[in-house]
Amino acid sequence: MSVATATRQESLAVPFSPRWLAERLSGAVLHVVVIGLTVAWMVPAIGLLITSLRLPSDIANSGWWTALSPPFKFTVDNYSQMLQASNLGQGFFNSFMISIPAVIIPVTIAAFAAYAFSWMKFPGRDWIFLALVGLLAVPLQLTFIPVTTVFVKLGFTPDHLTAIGLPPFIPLWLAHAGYGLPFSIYLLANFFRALPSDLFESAEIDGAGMLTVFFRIVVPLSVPAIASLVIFQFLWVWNDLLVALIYVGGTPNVAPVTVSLVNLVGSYGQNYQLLTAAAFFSMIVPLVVFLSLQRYFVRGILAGSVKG
Amino acid sequence: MDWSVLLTDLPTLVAVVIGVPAVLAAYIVGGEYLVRRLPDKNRPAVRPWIWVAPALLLVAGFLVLPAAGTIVQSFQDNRGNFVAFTNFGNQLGGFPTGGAWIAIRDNLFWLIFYTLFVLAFGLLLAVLFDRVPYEKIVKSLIFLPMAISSVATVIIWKFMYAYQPPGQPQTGTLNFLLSTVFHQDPRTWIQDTTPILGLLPLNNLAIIAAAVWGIVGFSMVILSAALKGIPGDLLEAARVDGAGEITIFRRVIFPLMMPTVVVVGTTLVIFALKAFDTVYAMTNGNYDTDVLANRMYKLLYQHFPSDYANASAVAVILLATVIPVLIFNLRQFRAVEARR
Amino acid sequence: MASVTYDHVVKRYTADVTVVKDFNVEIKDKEFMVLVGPSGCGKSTALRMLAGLEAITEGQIRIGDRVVNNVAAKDRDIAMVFQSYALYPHMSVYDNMAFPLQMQRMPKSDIDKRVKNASRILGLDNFLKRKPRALSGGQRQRVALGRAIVRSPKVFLLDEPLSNLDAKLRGQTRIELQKLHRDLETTFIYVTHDQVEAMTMGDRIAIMNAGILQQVGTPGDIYDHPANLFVAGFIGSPTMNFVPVTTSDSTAKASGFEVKLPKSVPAGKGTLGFRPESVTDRISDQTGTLDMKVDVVERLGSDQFLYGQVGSDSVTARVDPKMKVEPGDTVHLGLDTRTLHLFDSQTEQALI
Amino acid sequence: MRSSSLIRALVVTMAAVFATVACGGGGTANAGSVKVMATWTGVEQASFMAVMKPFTDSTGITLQYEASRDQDALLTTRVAAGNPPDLAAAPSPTLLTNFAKTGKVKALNNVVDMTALQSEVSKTWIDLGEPTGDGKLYQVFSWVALKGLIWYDPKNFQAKGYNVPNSWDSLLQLQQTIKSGGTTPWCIALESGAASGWPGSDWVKEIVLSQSGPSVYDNWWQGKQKWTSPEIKLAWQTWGQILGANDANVYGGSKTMVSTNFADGGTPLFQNPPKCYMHNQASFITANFQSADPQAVAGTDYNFFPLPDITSQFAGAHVVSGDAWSMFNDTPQAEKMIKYLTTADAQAIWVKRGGKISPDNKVPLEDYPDALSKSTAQILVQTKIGKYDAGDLMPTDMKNAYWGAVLKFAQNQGQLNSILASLDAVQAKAYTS
Repeated sequence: MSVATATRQESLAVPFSPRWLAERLSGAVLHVVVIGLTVAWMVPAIGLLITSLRLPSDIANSGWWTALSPPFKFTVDNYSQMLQASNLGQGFFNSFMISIPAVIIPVTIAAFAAYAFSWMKFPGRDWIFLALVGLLAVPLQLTFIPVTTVFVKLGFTPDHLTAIGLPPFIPLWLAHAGYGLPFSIYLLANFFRALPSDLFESAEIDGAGMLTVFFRIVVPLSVPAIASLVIFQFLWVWNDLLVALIYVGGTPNVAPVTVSLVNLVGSYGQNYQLLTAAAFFSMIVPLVVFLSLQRYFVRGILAGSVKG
Repeated sequence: MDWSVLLTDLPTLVAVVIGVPAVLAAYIVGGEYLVRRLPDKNRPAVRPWIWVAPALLLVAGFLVLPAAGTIVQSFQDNRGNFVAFTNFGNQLGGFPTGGAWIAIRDNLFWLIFYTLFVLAFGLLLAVLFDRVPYEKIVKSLIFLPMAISSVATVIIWKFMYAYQPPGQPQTGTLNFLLSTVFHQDPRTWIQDTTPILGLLPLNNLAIIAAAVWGIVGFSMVILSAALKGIPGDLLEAARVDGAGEITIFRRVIFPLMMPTVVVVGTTLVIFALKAFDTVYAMTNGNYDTDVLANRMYKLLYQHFPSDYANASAVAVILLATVIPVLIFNLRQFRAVEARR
Repeated sequence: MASVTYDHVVKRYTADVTVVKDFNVEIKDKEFMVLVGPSGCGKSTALRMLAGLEAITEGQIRIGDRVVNNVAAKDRDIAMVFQSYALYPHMSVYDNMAFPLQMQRMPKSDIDKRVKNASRILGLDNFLKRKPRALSGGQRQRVALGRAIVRSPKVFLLDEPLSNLDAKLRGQTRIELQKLHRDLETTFIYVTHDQVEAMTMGDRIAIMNAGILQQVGTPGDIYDHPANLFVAGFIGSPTMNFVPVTTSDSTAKASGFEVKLPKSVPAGKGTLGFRPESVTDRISDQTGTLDMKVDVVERLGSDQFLYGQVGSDSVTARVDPKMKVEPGDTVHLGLDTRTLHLFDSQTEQALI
Repeated sequence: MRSSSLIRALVVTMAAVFATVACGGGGTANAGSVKVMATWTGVEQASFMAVMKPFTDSTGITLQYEASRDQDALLTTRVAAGNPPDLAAAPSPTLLTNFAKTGKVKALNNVVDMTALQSEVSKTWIDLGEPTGDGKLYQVFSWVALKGLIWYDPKNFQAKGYNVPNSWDSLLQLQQTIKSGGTTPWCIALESGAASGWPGSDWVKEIVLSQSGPSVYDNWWQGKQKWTSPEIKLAWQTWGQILGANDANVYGGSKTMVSTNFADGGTPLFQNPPKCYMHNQASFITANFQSADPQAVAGTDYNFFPLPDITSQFAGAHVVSGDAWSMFNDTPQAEKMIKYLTTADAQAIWVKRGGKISPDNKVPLEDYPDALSKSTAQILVQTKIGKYDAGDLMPTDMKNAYWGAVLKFAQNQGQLNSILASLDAVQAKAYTS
């Protein structure tokens, strides 16, 4: 699309005319700015990447950029040490078992609720919605003790759940869902609300029930919003440490991979260079999720529906 | 790696892959089935509650009840005796440096600069990237920091801010640039409280910058999605009409993105109010960088025995600051409603 | 049998916001009824109540003999074409048209037959696999129509379906719609703010203003015998001339002329209305006369309109295109007394 | 029609799920298990596992070990929620003492062999384990660390002809000699994220103990000795002598001090040329030296001398710290385990792996892997006046203010009076609750 625009603009200007030159230049400036900003933004991450490939003694004594000039002393020691650490496989498995439901549950429930908040009328709707947004501000640390107290009373502890044959992660799924819902509902409701009302009325006349409208119209049309929500919720859950420790604990059979990786470092900060490697390692999964969902951020998903 | 875990954890796997989606689908299909059995007249009254019930229940359990408990606790001492505003007095007395005032001041810095930077960068990047053919690549790169856990983010920024005495080879990226490119003495970014532009202490700025770096991908992705929602022909039309790119942004793109900007802005304001991770890991509030959430955390978990009373008062102050944001949202909400 | 009856229908949002007031209309089976009025007059609300998209506050709406007040939209056997078309952007043309039939759980083969049939009627055969965004405005409009046609409803509701099209396409589609109405032999209820559409398409027209039904009748009827000042001013282009007059017996005296009325009326004040085509350069015993100072001359080839002042009143006249007039001239014109309208200055109702 | 088939499909899957999970419920080993929470991660975790292996092998009890450096939040939450681990080890007794005072942990008097304990472990540790003062033992110490060790690079000392100082005066003299040689004598690193300042607080408490003796020290952490009192003020001033005017004795001055992480604090000792010659840190720091340079040899590449005595009357006084254990649930398995942990045999396992010192005098000095750790252990065993880290014994508010004061003092020694005055203000409140 941008290509088409560019050619059209060029055709308006005579080659080598001042206007042509100006347009060419602004194109070049755009690329310089875009690439410049991206590179600048990447500097800390590049620094981390290079640091992860250096020896601990070098890390402490010189900046990461010195590694870019000879003599090159790159090493994958940090990575191999990290990978040898026990329980990484179990950690990954646990992380997936935690993250998948901890994304599906809040996103689905939030979509139900957001649909109701944006397209159904009920008493107190706006106030409940506002209260939900306000709850975004509740510091999670505040909720740990009251919620776990109730969970322990209900037998919602990993041990007890395992003993009765249920997944030990249930409390954590619910916790991530509860904490993620305000944002999820807020984001989705704002998107749903912007859908053209004619579509809903048309579907109503066509005889579509609420479920059909929801699953066949609202959800397909909200794919970009849902995709971004899935990405964020996944990231937050995948990178979470504290909530997991609180609700299922850090024992290897239930701990997510973040716990295994953070615990590579000794309690006095020994071997902290392993964390640099771990950071890249644990980044792979969220990045794959992002890249695979990126294709849903398409332009003009609503084009052709209601504009003339 | 030991893949035999896959076998021992089979029940979990089954529950995750089949059980969870099944329960969710069964709920909504079953709920709708029940609604349809009601007389026509009652359906519109009952249906919304079926759709919002799971969300409200979860939110009530995890957020509302603890928050309500906190509000009650904020008027009590640690033994549960009513003490009226004593806790708030502790936190709000001693202006401008006593009680929670440093934290309130710093939260204000966060509120302004974090929100502004993240919104402005996110918008700028979304708009710029929209015009280049390699959009997906640059977007992924900018998004990358989001995928890095906050523990690692702090490590990265400690590398960025590392300090060695003047004259020594610098190990921190920023001090390296400062000394080699600008020929200035290195600075202790995280400890230096020199105000920038007479207002924002350098170390607060440094901590905020690290947090901004980690979250810009968030605003960029959402704003970019909103940008893509603007019909292309609208922009083409404006271009054909001879509008410059800046005019198009100001008069066409920005107004159409406004609702999304409000959503992202609101979320960021609340993130700023809740700021914790970066401050906790970088300074734990030392050098006048404290924020409310960190102060609350210290009172709860680094104080033996836990000082629930004062922690609750801090939390209530934090919650109260959200109210203006909510009022703004309500107006926005009603405006959208009225327009359709 | 699919007549539609509005029986004392009221739509009230809040105690003091009533958008449709005591609305009574009977639309006959197979009739093409146009609801026309300025925007915000309640015509769309009236249509949406019939569609089942808005609740009816008071009164009854019947389709045939069935009271539909509490019938769900989908069960009213109606189809609606929206101003925006409301196409499902993520579905192909085929799926858009098939959607309502799928909702009725119609067998696939029947759906296919109906969609194919509708697309043939509308000339959409070659676009069935496309998404709406790959269609032109006119094609989208036809898909919207197709989605209504496939259901073979008892009543077609069309809410300003032409307003998103350009002028030329609008003219064409107007004719196509009339043809469609003839072919389908179904009741059409058509909402528009455009009086030209109303006059050209409707078997009958219902004119609404401020939530109140002003007049129902055939286009000719309404044109010749507007029930009140609003209808008279709304229908016809250029609009009717309105001149304040003082009446006594059967003469009406305006600021610049005096004219004899076809029948006598009580003495008092009123508004005299006459269409531009009643003011011509032909003077006969059927006409009164007036002198007009011309401000603007508009030559349209087949017609020539003069805009000017008669006394202190603005008047539009339609004269022979061959008549030579320049702005600034004063011309002597005839006023056909057979087509005069007189409206009560208080009630605005037609007296003549 | 469509939705009903959907419902049927769902019912079938749900049934399958419950059938699967019902069959899959895992059973625990017959001997039971112990849930343990501690802060040991990385290499330390491996060492702890090695310690526990003989126990789990012989008893069949399984160990559910949970390691986290967010222990404060985690343990506080678990205990408050009524779901504590069976046993917890903490690097300082503050948190556990709080639980002892609120009755959340079980007394160990009838669990461990008290007679053996009293004969094998110095009274310091047993007193510390009885924080409620009613003779009930709530904590036992498995491994300990010695504070106040001055680390140096022997090769550098040799090259310059510096001798290890054996008195406070000779330390000050050495400091002067190094300074006149054009190098800063000291490396000090105060940054420690959430706990910044503590390494400097070590200096002050070591000075207090060595200068004014154990009773001042005890009164001080108990809140009975004012910060503005001459003894405490003198200790800060003495530290100020070490730092030098404007921190001139410290590599990089105050800026480097406050911005360098304690884990990297010793790094400049080993640079070529060295940026400093001495670094005060507890015995654990060898692990960091070793992880920064795996080839380094203890005793040759790095060595230590104890901070010299200041007042001869209190010679041989040392500040110590240790890993405290408490028991939250008195299951037979937990009792067995804590009993095991108090044995010399168990403690010796980690001692042999390096990085820890045992408080138990039955752990033979030969078990220490190198001469350096052996001499650390020796000092500890011979310690006449062993006092636990005062900061860890103070109330939280006091401790935090103490650490904060260290940072302020390091940046501006001239403010000492106002810093101490504000510490007094905190002291007046912190001990009441």
